[in-house]
Amino acid sequence: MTALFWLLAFIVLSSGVAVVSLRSPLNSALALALNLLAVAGLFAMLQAHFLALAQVIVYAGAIVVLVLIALLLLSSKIEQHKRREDYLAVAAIVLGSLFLVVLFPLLQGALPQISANNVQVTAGTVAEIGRLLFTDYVFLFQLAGLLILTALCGAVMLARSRPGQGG
Amino acid sequence: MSVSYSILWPVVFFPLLGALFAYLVGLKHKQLAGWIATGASGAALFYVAGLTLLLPHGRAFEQRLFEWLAVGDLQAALTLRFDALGAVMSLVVAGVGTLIHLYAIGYMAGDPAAGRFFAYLNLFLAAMLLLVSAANLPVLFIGWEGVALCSYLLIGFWFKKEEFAGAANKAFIVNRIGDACFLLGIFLLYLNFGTLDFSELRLLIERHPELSALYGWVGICLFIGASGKSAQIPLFVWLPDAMAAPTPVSALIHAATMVTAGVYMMVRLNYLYALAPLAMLVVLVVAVLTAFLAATIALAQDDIKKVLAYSTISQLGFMFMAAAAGAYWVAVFHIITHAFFKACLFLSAGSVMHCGGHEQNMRKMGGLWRKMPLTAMSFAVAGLSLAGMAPLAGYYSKHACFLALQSGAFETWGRLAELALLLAWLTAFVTALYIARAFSLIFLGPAQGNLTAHEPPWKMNGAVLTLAVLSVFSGYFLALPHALQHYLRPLFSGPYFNFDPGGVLEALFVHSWPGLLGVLVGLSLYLKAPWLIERIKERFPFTARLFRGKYYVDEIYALLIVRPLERLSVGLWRFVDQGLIDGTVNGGARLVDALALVVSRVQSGQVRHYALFVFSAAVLLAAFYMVF
Amino acid sequence: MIPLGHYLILSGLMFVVGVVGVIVRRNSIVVLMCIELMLNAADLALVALSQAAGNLHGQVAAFFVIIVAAAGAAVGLAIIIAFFRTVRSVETSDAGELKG
Amino acid sequence: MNFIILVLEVLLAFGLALGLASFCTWVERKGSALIQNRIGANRAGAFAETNVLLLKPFYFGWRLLGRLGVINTLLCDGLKALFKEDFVPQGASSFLHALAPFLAVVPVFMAFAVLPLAPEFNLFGYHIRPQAASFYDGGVLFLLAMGALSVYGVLLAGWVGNNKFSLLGALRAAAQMFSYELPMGVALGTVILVYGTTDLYQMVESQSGLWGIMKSPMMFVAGLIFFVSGMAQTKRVPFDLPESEAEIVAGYLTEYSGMKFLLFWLAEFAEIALVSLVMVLVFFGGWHPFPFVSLPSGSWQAALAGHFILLSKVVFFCVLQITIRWTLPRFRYDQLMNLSWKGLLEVGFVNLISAAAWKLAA
Repeated sequence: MTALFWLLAFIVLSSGVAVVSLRSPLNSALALALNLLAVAGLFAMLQAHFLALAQVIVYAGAIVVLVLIALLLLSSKIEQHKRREDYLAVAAIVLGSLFLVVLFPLLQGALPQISANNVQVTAGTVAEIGRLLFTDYVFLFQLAGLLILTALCGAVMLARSRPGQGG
Repeated sequence: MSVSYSILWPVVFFPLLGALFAYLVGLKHKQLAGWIATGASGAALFYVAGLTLLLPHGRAFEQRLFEWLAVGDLQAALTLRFDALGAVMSLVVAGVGTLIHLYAIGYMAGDPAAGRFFAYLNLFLAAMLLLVSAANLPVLFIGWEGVALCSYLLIGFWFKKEEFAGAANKAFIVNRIGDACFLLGIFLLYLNFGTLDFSELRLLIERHPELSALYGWVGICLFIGASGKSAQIPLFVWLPDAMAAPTPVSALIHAATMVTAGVYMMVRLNYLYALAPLAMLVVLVVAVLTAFLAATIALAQDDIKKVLAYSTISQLGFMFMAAAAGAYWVAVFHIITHAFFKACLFLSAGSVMHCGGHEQNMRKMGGLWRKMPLTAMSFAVAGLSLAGMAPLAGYYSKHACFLALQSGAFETWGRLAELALLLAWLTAFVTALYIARAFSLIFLGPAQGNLTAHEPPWKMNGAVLTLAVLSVFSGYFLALPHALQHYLRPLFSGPYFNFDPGGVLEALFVHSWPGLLGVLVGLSLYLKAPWLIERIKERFPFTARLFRGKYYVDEIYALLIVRPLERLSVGLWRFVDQGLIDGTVNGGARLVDALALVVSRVQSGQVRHYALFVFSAAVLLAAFYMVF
Repeated sequence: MIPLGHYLILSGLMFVVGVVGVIVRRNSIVVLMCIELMLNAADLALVALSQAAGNLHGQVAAFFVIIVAAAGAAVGLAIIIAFFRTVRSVETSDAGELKG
Repeated sequence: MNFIILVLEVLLAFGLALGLASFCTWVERKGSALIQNRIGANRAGAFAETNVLLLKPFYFGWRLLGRLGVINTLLCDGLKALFKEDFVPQGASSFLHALAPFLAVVPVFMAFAVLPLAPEFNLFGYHIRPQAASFYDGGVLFLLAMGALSVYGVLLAGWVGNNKFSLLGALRAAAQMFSYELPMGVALGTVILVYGTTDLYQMVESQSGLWGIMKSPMMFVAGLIFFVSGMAQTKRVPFDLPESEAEIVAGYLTEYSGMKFLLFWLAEFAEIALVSLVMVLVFFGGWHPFPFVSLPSGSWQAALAGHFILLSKVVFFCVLQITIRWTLPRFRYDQLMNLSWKGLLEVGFVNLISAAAWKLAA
């Protein structure tokens, strides 16, 4: 179990870094997919079975594929221009480290040390999550459906090619 | 006293829904919008009728919809109450409203904005139904304002004509003046009793009869509000101008429903007025004067709708007269009969205009009797009813008014009441005179000009004829001792005016003399002896001019109020607004502009920089919370 | 058994990687991906904490995050495509039209 | 020991996928010949001879297989593909070029892991459920997840093809798979609703009386939608727009040859088998031989019989799909899209709602 965690953590981090650092956006997208799958694995380790599946179906199966399609659509027309702004990268990395350093006590020590997967009762099975979604969170759930619908319409309206415009 | 059920919301909800659908559907299907609106209004009518049948005598249904205002101690819930008075009023509003909707389908056929029109009509109906089913003053005030808003929208319906838009503005502004006083009255009541619920107010007021002076002031304030809505002196000027609206609107708003809101309010608060003789006196004087003056103005108007408008004002005076005499139910009675015959008059006038090439000047009509017999007959019947001819509806209610003045007012005010009665009789005579004049100018006599007229479509005629039948028979049946006066009895405490209509023959030959006389004189004058009128005009040029010029009230207002206000506004605009306020605002803007020039350097247009800023802020915040 | 802290630190690292990506990268599609990375980090923290707390509310929250991310990605990509139509570029540095 | 059982089960699932894919390949070759009134592959091995007496009976079998075309399709084709030149187009990453076929195959094969193949049984004191991932109860959702993942291979293949035909094919394929995943998801949602579980094993168990498809009219419709969208997911005629040779050469497969091409091919046939298997498990009674005739769980004999009953049904659906593929002409692209977005999806939603109503009423 521990080994699996370290393996997944390694994949998560390295693919995350790859997303940021790879030159080609397509490679970034593939790295992101790998990252998401690894996170899904972590979810499964945390007994969040439904969430792991949702992660694969929604994130890996839909969002990243959407990104890929957008890349394929646009890739032939994108020209890369090289304008380096290294100071930004340095600032970002410094800030990021600072962030981690600042939060480290919170992440590591301040919270009670509970072993993260010792509670079997709360396995996030489809049935359990479904029960919660349709009782306590039913209003939010409906709202989320509405949000998706709105986003769908918005996306269609935005991306629709209008006459008089190339695409 | 009242039973709580959740059955009242559809009363208001039907027309509201109708308004929504009529507007949406009306965007595409003009004709359908009318039918939807009529259906919604009819549904409301049936619902109200059902409720009325269910309502036990002397009880009320009540429904608390939701908490509307809760400020400090003021708890104004949106509560509806449906009692006998509400039932009668809603029936009239919804009934006449439905007929007018039906009529309007024919009248508005071909108008490009018919959907909007019907939406407004339904909205108006909803507001009026809310007004009459309100359980407390704030809710009544919502309906009150809603009615004003809808009348504004409808008067200005053809807003492309500047004149019409001006009329709409006038109606709205004049109503606001009244509403200010109305609100003042409400505030006074709340200040002293801490509640605005009608039944609670009734209990409290009847427990404290010693606060008569307060009631007087409250009553006067409320009456000024009512005089705005119900077009009494001094706020009646908007009503004649409001004839810019399409004729069905005139019928609905300015004859049958909206203008009765003031009277309704007074009847609703009868317990207050009963303890405020001062207010009653004011009401009586204003009402009698209004009735008489409006009737005389109507005598000299050429525009068919203006005649009817002034007639409405005059008849509203009768209603207030009855209320001021303490015979509140008679006021309601006159509201009902007046709604029928005045709506009928308006609608037949509308038919004349609609089918006669949109001519409104009566002098250019004439001889239409042959071309549109049904319309002429309806107009004649309703006109006779208005004139107070027995045994038509108008006779009964008007006769009841006279009797109420005689019996109620004499005890209180003596000679003054005598004068009032005299003026009232005179008014009744003039009423008959001007309606006879209108009828003879329009339908009888030689044809002036070349009007091509024909009978309107069945939708219009159906509504007109129904109203004509109602304005014939409704009076007799409502006047029966066990009808209206028994039904409304539980609403009023104190001495009650009992009305015995008596026999028909007696009514015809003894009591309806002012109407009979007026009609006879009018017909003979205008048909047989027009020269006599000219002579009279020559003899009394000043009076004739005064009548024709509507006593120059508009001009006086313009001189006394509007002009000075305008000058003050211009001054304020020049010096305060442009100089002081704009100067401050622009100076502030310039300051910000100068500062922004410096700060805007940060705004590089690069999302990445912004992200960096955001994240730095996040790190700072995190550090802050971790440290402290 | 893996302590909760491990998950949280992993999540924090992932988040920082995403932030750095958002700041450093110019390609708006990659920026979008980095935002997804950050959201995922948050998800991971939520799920781990939910597990530690012994109930499922955190997982439900994470589920909603996924839904919102999906909506965001759809609209975001549509915006990027619309942007590309007008500017012929997907670089965020070319979106400076409204700068002060 | 449990680990050994697990390994055996995984191997069984894997073998099933491979075997069914191979079987489908053979049916494709010979079945198409049958449909087109040809003879089809019947040469390789058909004339093999030996002088060794002991081997003679085997050679009889060998020749029979040769006549039937099995050797041709399974052995010769594979060998040929193995020895072909592995061609990577210019300017493409050879790593991604190699990755794409794997990404196409792996999710399909992984999906086999959650499929139960026979009733549980006890053997040597061990309780065994013939299902590789028997501990897992999110079966149907897992299938959907794997279906979602299988887009990657295609997209990547189109990308590394580095030409417009490949790209077009990939875009078409992605759009098509997206479009048909929705009705499939809705149909499976109906299924989950009706059975009240996402576990495939329990679904089969509850079909011991009526088969799934007979449970309600909605299940029938759901089965139909699932079958159609499943066939569309395999991207074969009549849904083979992504690789329609008359328009875009071979779509995303244009730049693939040899073993990599064969992997795509394998994925395609494994997908056929997968669709058939899910179809049988969810709608057609699984390992129960007939409606109202159920297979008891517990004994290994029953489990063995269950495998064969299941397989025979699956074979039927495989053959059915291949027959359809060789019977119908290709859709136009707009027809393809309309079928999903304006047909199946709406019907699916109405169906789902009616199923819910049915369940409420029952």
